[in-house]
Amino acid sequence: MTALPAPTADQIWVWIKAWLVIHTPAPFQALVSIVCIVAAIIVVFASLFALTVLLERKGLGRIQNRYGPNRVGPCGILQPIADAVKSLTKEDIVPRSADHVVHYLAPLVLVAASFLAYAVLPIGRNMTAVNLDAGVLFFFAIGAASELAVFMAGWSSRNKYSLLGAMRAIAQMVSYEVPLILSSIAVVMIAGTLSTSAIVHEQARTTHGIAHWYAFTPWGLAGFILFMIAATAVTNRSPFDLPEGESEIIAGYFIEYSGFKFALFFLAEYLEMFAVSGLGITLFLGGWSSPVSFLAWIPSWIWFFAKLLVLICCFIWVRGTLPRLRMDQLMNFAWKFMLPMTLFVILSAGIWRFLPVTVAGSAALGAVVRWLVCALVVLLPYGTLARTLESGRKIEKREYRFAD
Amino acid sequence: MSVAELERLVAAGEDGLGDILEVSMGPHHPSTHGVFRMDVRLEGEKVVRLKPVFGYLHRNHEKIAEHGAYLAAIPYTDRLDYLNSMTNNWGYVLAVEKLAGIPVPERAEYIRVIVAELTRFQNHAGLVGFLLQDMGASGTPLMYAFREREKILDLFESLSGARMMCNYLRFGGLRVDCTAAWLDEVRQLVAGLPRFVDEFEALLRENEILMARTQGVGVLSRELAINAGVTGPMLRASSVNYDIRKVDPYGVYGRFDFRVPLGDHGDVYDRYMMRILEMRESLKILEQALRGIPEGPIMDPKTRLRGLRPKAGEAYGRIEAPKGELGFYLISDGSGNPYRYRVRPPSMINLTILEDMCLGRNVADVVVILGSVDIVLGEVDR
Amino acid sequence: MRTTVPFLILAVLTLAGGVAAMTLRRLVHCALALTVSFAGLAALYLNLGAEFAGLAQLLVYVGAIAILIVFAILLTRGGDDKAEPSFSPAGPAGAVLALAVFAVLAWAVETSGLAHPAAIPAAPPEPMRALGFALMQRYVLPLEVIGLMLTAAMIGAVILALREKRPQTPESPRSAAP
Amino acid sequence: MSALPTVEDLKAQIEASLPGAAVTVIPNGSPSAQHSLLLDHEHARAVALFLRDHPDLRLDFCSLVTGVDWLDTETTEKIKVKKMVAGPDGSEIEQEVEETRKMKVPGYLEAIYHLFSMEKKHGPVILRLRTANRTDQTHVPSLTPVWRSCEFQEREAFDLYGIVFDGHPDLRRILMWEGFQDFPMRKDYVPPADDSLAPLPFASLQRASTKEARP
Amino acid sequence: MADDLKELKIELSKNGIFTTTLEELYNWGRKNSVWPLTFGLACCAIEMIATTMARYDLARFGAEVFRPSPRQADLIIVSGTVTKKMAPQVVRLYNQMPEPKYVIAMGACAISGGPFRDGYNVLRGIDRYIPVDVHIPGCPPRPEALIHAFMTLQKKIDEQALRGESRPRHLHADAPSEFPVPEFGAHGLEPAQNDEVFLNETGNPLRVIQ
Amino acid sequence: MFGEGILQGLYETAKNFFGSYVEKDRLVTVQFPEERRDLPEATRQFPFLLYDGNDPEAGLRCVSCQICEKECPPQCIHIEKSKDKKPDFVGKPQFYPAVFNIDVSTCMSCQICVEVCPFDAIRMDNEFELSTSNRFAGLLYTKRELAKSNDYYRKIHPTEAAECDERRDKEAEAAKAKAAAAAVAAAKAAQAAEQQTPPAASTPAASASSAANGAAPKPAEQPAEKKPVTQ
Amino acid sequence: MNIPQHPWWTVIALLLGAVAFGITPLALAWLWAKVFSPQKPGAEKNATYECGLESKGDAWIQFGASYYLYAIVFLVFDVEAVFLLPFAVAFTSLSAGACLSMLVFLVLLAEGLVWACQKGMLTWA
Repeated sequence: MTALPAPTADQIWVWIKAWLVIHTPAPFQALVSIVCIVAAIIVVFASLFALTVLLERKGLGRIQNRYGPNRVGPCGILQPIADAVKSLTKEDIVPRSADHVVHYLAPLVLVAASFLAYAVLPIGRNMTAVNLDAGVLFFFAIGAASELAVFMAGWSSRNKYSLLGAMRAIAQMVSYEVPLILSSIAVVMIAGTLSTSAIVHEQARTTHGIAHWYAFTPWGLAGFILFMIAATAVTNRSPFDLPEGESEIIAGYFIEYSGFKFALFFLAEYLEMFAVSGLGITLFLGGWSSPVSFLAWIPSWIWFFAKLLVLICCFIWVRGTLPRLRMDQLMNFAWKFMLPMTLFVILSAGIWRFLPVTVAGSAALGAVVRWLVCALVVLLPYGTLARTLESGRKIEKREYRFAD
Repeated sequence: MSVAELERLVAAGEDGLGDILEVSMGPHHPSTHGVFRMDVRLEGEKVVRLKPVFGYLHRNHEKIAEHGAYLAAIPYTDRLDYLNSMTNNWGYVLAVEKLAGIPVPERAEYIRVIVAELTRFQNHAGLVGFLLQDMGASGTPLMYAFREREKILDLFESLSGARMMCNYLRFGGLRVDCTAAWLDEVRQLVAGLPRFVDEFEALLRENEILMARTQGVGVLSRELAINAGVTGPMLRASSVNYDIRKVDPYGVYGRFDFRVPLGDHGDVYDRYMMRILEMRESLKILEQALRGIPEGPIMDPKTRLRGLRPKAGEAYGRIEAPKGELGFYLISDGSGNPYRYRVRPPSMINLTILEDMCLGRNVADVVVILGSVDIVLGEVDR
Repeated sequence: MRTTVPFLILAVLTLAGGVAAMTLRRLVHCALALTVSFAGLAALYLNLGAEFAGLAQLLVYVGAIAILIVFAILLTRGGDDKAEPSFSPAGPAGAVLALAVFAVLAWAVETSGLAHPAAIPAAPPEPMRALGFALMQRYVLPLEVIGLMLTAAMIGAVILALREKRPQTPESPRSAAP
Repeated sequence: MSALPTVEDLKAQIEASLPGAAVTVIPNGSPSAQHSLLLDHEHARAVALFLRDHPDLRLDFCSLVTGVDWLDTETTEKIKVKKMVAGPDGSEIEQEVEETRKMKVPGYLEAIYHLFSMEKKHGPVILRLRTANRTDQTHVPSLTPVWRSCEFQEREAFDLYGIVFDGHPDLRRILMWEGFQDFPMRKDYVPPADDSLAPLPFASLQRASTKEARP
Repeated sequence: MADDLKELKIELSKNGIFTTTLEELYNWGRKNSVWPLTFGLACCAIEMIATTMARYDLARFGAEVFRPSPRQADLIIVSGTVTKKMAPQVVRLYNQMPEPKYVIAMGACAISGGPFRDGYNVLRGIDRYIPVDVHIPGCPPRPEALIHAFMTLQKKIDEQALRGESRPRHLHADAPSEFPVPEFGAHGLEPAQNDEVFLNETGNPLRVIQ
Repeated sequence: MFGEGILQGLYETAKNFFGSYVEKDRLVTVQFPEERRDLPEATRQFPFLLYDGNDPEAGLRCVSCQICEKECPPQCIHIEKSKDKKPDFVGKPQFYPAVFNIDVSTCMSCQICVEVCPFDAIRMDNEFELSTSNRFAGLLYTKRELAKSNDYYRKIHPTEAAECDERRDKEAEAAKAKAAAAAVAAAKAAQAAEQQTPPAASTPAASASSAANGAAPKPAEQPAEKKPVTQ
Repeated sequence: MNIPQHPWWTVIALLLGAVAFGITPLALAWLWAKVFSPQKPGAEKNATYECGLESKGDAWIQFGASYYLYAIVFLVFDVEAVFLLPFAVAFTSLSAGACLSMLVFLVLLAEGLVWACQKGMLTWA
């Protein structure tokens, strides 16, 4: 260790870690460094989970004209702790006919997979746990494990509803993983790298004080929206929460889980949501960078978490509003709308690169032309696909007649 | 893998449909609206058979009523369709009035209309909320519906003393008169309710997910609806113009100007919209009733409540309850308690065609279709 | 040591997964064990510094193939069927086949330059980018062929499935039987 | 509401169109004046179809089906019987003696159908079907094939009264569980002994849950 | 109640501060995170739903997490008439809940059969088969009454000891955690009650008066 | 079809979310138990027995006529008549309930007992915080728990109580007048008989029918009485 | 850092940490059950939940084929994505011709998808 980074607000966590590392004996420095990273990720995101659960319950409450939990501790902030204590001391039931080993492993696999995804998320400047060259690919590869975990949970419970839930879950996750990957490929194309830190650095550049976020381009915006829709589906959030569709299959794949194992499912579900939102931020919303240069003084990690919080709020908002889709509609939506749309987003991103930056010597005109063309490449198929999505069944606004 | 095994697999592949999963949905299920059960056979998620099973709330209403006095049955009718005690009361007292030939003062008839239409409004609002809950809308529409329902229940409480089990109507009139202040409160509420219906419609009427989930789902043809004795908004969604308030006007319904909305498709969306449109029509009736309510007694002083002994005979009285035709059939043998007391429960009979609507559809559709039937187990099982 | 200890661990894991996949009695367990084996293989790639290959292995095998296998099991025999005893008549034949494949592979590796460490070229500074260039320039034709094959595979699957799709009566004869 | 013929006219119409059908008018003494028609078993379904499909009647909507239990009744009547009694002189003479005779009128179960028309918007027409007795001959023809709406209600009458509807597609218990053996809505049903109200805090609350119907 | 408290205090001092804090934490966690089972039977269920709705908002107590699966629920609110046809299912659901589990009998019907207790198919109180923690009279009880009952339950939880003989049932290794499910007989449920559960205040089984 | 319906819905919920911070209508929670809504006067929960004066035993209005016991639909009232009699508010000797139990675990709060009571002796309470873990003793209300004073009644049902008090005052006055008249009549029989109209409509039996007839207010219909000099 | 650090050590540590994060509370819960609140399994309690009824028939049944098709199509697109990724990384420096060949690759697959769509195979049964 040659020098500590400057202990600015931006780099405070990096500085603390470095400080800890240089004050440990040399043989343990690597270990301390790793432990720091791992502990930080686990502590931060586990507490974010607690916070989000509370936020969701209170936010839904507000949407529904009520308060939500507000009696446990000041304003109800201790509610998640009470829930944790309760879950810890709850009896653990494993159904007799269940496959005990798989039943036990499923939540662990799910939690492990959810945590692993954070390894490649840059949560601040110089704050990526593992700067892999193929970071984005790593993220998706890890995501594959959660599908299996869900299947393990649903199948091993040997309950009809849980099996239905598991089948739903896999079909859904599998179908939406494709658009999720494809929409991020558009970003990879333009950024020219799979490394998450590099992608963020790419977006942190500014022109005229405005950052180069990919969400500020037509294909990026479309890609972001598609990405977030797919992310909602992959993480089983409303309106894609079919695998645990309470009104139909009771509690879905974790119907037979009790005690803390159930809490782990809950945790993993939220962790996945954070992770995939984090990736969305990294890919499209400039990661830890500020959108305009005059706000660059705000520490990078605050930017990241602020964006994450906004996305979480959107998830809650959507959950508070929309009814759930049906399985066939969900699948149709994935294969007949999302997938073609992401392909067009890739096309649009390709065109974006090949279009000249200046047209007739004017950069402004060039920008406008580029914008329009790329937007059209996305919007036209959107119009047609939206129309033909339900071509088999006519969905329409209706007028009603009255008899006197 | 042996060849025989492979052949077996190929054969299974030819078969291709997979096994039939027999699931019982209910009696404890979040969206069976109580202790209702459907024995469902699923192929994947497709329903290939569905048998409704009920009786889990069969609490012997009819037997108890046959053992009690005519008056004592009124609080029990509250608990039939426990969301709509006022209309249940009305159905019963109408039957008794027919059986014993009891006249009802005009003011009482007006108040009956007011409470019945308020009841209809809150039932429909609640139903729409529950229906969307079944579609997975995480409670928000239900919360809004109950927000308004509470306002109506407050009025019921200050009128009759109870929120749900009003026990308010009496044969020959009402238990207590309403005050002018109460009527003013109703007027105020009725003025505010359209805003709620607007909000409700804005929230979800044109929502693509809702339309996709409900349009073309659970289609009930006109002919089947009539033959199966389906009544209420469900019947009208199948474009049958049959509303007892129009066809066989009871009380003072003949005096009000209102329309009967009709659906053309007979699917869940139409049933959903029937409720919303009927809420608006109810508000119209309420406005007229509140304008036209006369002064006067609410009860003929000659009417005997305690110890009523109608002449031997029988009578069938029916009203348009929020869920359909609610009828009460009474046989008197001249004694102080009915010899036969029978309820025609609309939601039970509307369930007859549940299987017809659900076959070939998805599990998720089943709960939505069931939700659109609008059942209350207290009435189905009695 | 640094390279061999992890290698050994991973190799054992992979092999254990494979053996478990062959011997476990419940088919779903076998599939899960196979997944462990896949994951172990991916980890081996990663251990060798082949980041892309390792992650792609995870993505495709753990993410897709494993799911496919699991589905296949559930589609054909439900979940509870026990696997047959380890030695079916086809067992020895399988063993012979496996040996043959191993022999061919061993021969190929031994005769190629890869067997000799000196021949391994240094990894390019940006392996992914280099891979992309190679794919899009030198191997563009194979790529298109792969595309065609994938399409063909999809069409084949659809055709197979299409045969199974037949008019369905609400009460199929099988469900009528008790 | 379009005009509906009176029950007498209906009876005449039915008997004219369906030769052999025996229809009895059962008058109703209450102010509601809803009189009903008693049908015979053989022609019940034909009559139902006639009522449903007749272009002027179109009673397409069977609103209510219910069972009623009429208990065995004992009527006592005094009749004059000529009897040979011992005369004062020891010989037998014929003499009119007044004698009270107990007549046991067998009870029966009754299924009652209330018909309306959705097309013509009139009603009700009330049909009655009676079983021969309450014990072993409790069959009546089912009208479910004519009106689907009878399906559950006939099942209910079967469940609670034990009326067996011949021709019903799925006659099972509907409200009580399979394996329940009684017909609880019958007037003489007595709940099992262990089913008393106890242990309530005060014993006199033992109400007439087991009591007979009041006369 | 006072005796219980005293006993509790003595017990606490015996076990030292560690148990005390642990017990407090345990009770605090349990009482503030009571997740009810989504389970409604009849009229009272509507008032139960109303309690969770905006006007009354049971969520303030952290109890709006209605879990549809008994595995994840802590509390079963028996809200409405338990019929004989339904009783086995209720008992089974209760059995399938993990410990610690609580029962609120909401409304007259759940307590005693209420107005319907004369019915041939009505169970005269769910406490014949499962132990009930809190009874709420009313037909149906107002939402406020349910909140009050909920607070009563919270208080009850709060007063439970972790150690000692007075500790609640679920902490006793030999106390049953599931109760026999009654069976459908030819005329009624068999048995008509569970003598181990249906006790009077003195802890003696209540016999059915023949 | 392009998602505008979804956006509209999102707008509605957002309006409610932000509205909940500013608008009373969008945050309707009443934070029971700290906040309570005023119960409407008509609210009924369980019956209680009214007594006049300060002594719940002596002032109890119930005369143990057992009409409510008979009419109670769920049969949750249990009355045992006393052997002796005690004078009621008009001084007439009446029976009183030796035992008066109400099983609130069965009561359906239908108010029929109140309707049929000819003596204004039973009324509906609005107390609802009654949850208990004591199944039997906790839910069986005896005479001691049921007896509540007229002041309490005035507090929870002011209008109804005022009406009731007025009626009873009249009855008491009439009875007093009658007694006085009887006393006077004993002295000067002929003169007094002309002046006094017997208050026929105010006998308990008559008010019974009034209560049964839907408690229709009818004091106005009562024959105007000459106010006798009292006190 | 002066110590050579393979990035995968962090990943492995994170994996271990995550598993520990999952196992620790489970162990605590187990400990709690051991010390205070004994596990009480029972015939009824550990039976399969099915809406309050006894579960009839096995849940592990043969499933319909519709799921399988989706898995295959997913596999195809997963593989496609794997080929797309290196292309995407190199995209900025690729010639238009190379991009066109990738377009052909994509179009081939898209065509297959459209064909499957038209055959109605992607309509959930």
